[in-house]
Amino acid sequence: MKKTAEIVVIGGGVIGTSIAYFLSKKGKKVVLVEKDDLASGSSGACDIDIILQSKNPGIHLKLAMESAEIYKNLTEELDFDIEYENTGGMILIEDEDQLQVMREFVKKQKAIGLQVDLLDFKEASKLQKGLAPHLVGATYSPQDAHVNPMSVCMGFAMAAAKLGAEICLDTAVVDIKTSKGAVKSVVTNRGEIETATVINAAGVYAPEICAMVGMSVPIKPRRGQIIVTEPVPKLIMGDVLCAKYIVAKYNPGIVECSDDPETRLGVGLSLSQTRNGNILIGGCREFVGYNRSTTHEALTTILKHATRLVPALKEIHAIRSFAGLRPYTPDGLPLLGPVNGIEGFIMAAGHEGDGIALSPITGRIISDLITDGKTFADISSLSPKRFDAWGENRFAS
Amino acid sequence: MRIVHHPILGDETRVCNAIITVDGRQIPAIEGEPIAAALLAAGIKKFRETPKHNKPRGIFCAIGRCTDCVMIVDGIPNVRTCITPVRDGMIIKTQKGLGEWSEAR
Amino acid sequence: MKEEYICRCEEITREEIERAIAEGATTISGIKKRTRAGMGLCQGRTCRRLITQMLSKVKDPAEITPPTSRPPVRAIKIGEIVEGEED
Amino acid sequence: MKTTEMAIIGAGPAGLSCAVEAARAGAKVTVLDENLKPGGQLFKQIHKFFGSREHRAGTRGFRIGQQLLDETEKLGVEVLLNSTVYGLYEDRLIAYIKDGRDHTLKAEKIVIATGASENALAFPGCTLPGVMGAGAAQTMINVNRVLPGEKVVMVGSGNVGLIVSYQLMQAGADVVALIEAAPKIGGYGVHAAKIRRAGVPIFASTTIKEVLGEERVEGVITVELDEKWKQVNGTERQFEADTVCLAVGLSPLTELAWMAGCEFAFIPALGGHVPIHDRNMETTLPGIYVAGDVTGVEEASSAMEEGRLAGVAAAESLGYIDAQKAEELKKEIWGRLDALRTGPFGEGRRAAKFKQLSSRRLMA
Amino acid sequence: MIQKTGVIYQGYPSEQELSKSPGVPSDERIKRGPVAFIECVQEIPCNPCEEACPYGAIAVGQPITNLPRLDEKKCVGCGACIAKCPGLAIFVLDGSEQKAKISFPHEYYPLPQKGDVVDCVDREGKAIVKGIVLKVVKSPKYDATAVVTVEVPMEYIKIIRSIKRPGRS
Repeated sequence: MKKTAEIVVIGGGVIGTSIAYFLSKKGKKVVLVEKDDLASGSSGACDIDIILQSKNPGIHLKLAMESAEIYKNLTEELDFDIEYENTGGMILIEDEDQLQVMREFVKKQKAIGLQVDLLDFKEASKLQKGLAPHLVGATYSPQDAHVNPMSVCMGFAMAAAKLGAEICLDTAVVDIKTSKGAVKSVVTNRGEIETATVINAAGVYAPEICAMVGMSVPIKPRRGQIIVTEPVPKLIMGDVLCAKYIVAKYNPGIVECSDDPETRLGVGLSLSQTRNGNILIGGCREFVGYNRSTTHEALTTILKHATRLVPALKEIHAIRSFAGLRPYTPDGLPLLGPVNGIEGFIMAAGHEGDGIALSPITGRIISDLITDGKTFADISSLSPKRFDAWGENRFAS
Repeated sequence: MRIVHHPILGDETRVCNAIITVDGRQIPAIEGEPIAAALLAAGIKKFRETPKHNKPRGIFCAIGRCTDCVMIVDGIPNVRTCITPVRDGMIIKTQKGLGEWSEAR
Repeated sequence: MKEEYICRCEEITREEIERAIAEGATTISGIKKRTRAGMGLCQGRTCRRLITQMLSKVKDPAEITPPTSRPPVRAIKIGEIVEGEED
Repeated sequence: MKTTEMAIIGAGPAGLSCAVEAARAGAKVTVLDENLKPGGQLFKQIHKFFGSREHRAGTRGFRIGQQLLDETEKLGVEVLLNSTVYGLYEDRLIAYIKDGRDHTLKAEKIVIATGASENALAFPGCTLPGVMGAGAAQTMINVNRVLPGEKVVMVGSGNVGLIVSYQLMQAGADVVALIEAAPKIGGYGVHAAKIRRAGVPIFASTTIKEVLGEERVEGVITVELDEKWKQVNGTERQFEADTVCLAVGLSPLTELAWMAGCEFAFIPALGGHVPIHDRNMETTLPGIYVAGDVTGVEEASSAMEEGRLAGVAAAESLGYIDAQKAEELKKEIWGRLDALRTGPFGEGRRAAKFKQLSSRRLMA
Repeated sequence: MIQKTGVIYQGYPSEQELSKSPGVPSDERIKRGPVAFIECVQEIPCNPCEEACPYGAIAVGQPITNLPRLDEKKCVGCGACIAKCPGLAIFVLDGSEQKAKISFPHEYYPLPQKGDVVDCVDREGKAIVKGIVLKVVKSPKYDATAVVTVEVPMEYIKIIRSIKRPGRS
């Protein structure tokens, strides 16, 4: 059966559901299609952190801060418990070199308006019990927070549905039809949907969707592995990262070619505790295609790193591990907005590990762009058009 | 209750050679038997209270899978008593919710 | 009448699971995401079959497969995992 | 990392039988088991087994366990106890914990013989202390020699429910009732007859409506079911009891096989999704075998035969048995397996097993 | 409660099922002296009874799911099969004298003693009549299964199958 929609959103993760919600709020008639279930990709296989202080000072941090503002009242707005908690967070620093880097990082972040401070070991230990004595300090920001990413997806989707959006699960997009350089319809395994606007929020699968309109984007899956512990009484104060995490995140080149598994796997600490008491211990960053298996090497390497920084974890039981694929982009920034050459085709993908943090703001930006043609800030640096040359080069090679 | 006489297995030959302390009460036990067995032998059926609704729980699967029988053993919560062997002098506490970590640990 | 718990670890009742199915969950992980059933200490090893039975009212049981199986299949003390074998 | 020719996960009847066959042929075998004692569930089976002489019929289960242990010891099989396998990774890498340390083991052939676990049942009051698996109660009375309660309501009339009822009485408890949701008794009549003449009433088409008590089981209210499995009001019965045992079937413990990436078939008669295997017990992944209840729930005798089969096949493919000899051995074992899968109780399993064996061909 | 008769409903074989069973001897044979009475009416894969009989009076053959067939001419009622049957389904009946003698397997603690007056029960566990324990045989060959013989009035020869568990009212 053929149906029509004002806008079709592809992808039922934190990005797609957020966009569906914000568009519905503006009165748009949205159909969201998801090939599996809500939160089945990266949004269901990630940590729970909304961390501001890990973001590069600049547009990245600015968006994260705007997003954090929306999160504060999102539970009420959606009338859905997304398990939001303003926990604060810290980045552990192991040596003088790291301290040097973090000092600079903090200075720039402060300039943008983030509340963040450098703590010495004693001050850090007061906030977080069980730290290893060799640490030299930590940065701390009271603005970091937690949510349950799956609940965020559910909350956005259900709120969107209440506003009239249609959420189609188990619905895979198989083709996008265009005519005279403009989107005409989206073909799914359950039928065709006529539309003039389609939003590609397919995360790591965004390149597949782009290929349907003959477009190429430099998004690639970057695997992260996370270990889950048994629920325990409150042990982790908020989000606890390590300075190495920041290095691993922004310097993919350094990580790949090392002999040391910790460096090669891009291991950096990411600790947080859910409302139920489970501690999530991450993580690593590997380019292994779409392989979502976990590995013994990553399990032991991540846990060794984590227990070196927070020895108290040793007494706790691990109950599960999982792997998720982050949609990596070469400059660490998502692709947001229209593309050249295909009218009505809008990108909203490539958030790598920041999808949760940037979910609400992405929904707002995309809905602004569609209804008003502009948004609150200059997001030209996020435009997919910045990679046009990349695409051409790629086709040339 | 311990089974002293048994038509197939014969009479019990082991003797209680350990004392464990459960919520402050000392009970006799056999080294190496699962903690849960020693508790049942002493008539203790409630091992913990659940986190959400504070409901009592005891032994359910006895093979370490269901995790219903977890208690705080020597200061560590979530210890599966059905597969953890008794050692003399163990301190065991009924686990309330997620339990608490003993500072002494 | 007492509650009828399906997921013993997370204390999730039959009603809650039925609601999740009504909301569109058709897989065990779909139920898990919506209710937390199967996310507890035992990782769904006790309730999985009961949930499968409930789901089989809306889906062919042959297609209801367990969520992806990942190590560790038993709760393992982290201190033991990091204590590697001696070479 | 440790290496071996053949790693067997699980030292129950299937795993030990497999080890014996393969080691006898000359293979280097390592058996891993998470328990302190090998034997799997055999040591709680204090009744005499059915079957024929080759199945050691008429011998009590725990004695069969001891015999198997003696054989493995004589053959020099390495049995790693207290070794919890927690992962089976790519490239046949087994990760396990032993003596408080992480270990890895790489094997040319892996046999998954992890057995099965008891199914749960939900009803109001199902989480009260005193409600437990029948197998759990059996472990308590026969292995740990502790009585979990004195007045028991047994749920389920399969062989497990019938046998454990009997053994609870042998241990000194009373079984006040055995209830069964189906309209007829599921297990062997001879097991039912034992507990009937001991005075245990069996109520068919009956389920639990509610278990009474706040802190522990104090009583049980049962209710009858109509042909559509709906509760019939007014048919309630109340029993004074301190224990409820659930014997509502077993499910294969297939996690490691899923993790390894084996293909599965859905066969309800065997307990749901079961790994597809061929007549050598090899799964769809070359070098990975399954044996015993993990392939579909049956009983100890067939588990032992499947273990032997896997042992012979793996030893053959390692080059320790020539093709002709292996063929003879396998034929004998299949003959015994087929015999176990005959009669009104066996035919269903035989058909189910046939379906499982054909699944690979269907897939191809 | 169970309405329908038969082993799958009652948990023990009905008169009709027993009358058709090849393991059940004729009334005439029971009157002549001790003889095995095999209450095995389902085709289960099991044959230790066949090997247990030193006189070759019990045959299962192939396939092993065949019901055990009693040759009542060969059977002398020695009772060697009683403790061998994993299903505890073989009894020895002796109707040759004034009172009936019934031998059955017993695996509960404590064992009754010779001379005890005990409550004898039917297949449903109902106490029907008092009986006297004539014999309690234990043997290493029986592996913890005792064979108990009780004496009851003749009319109960096909009814009494066990005794009340000791200490139970």
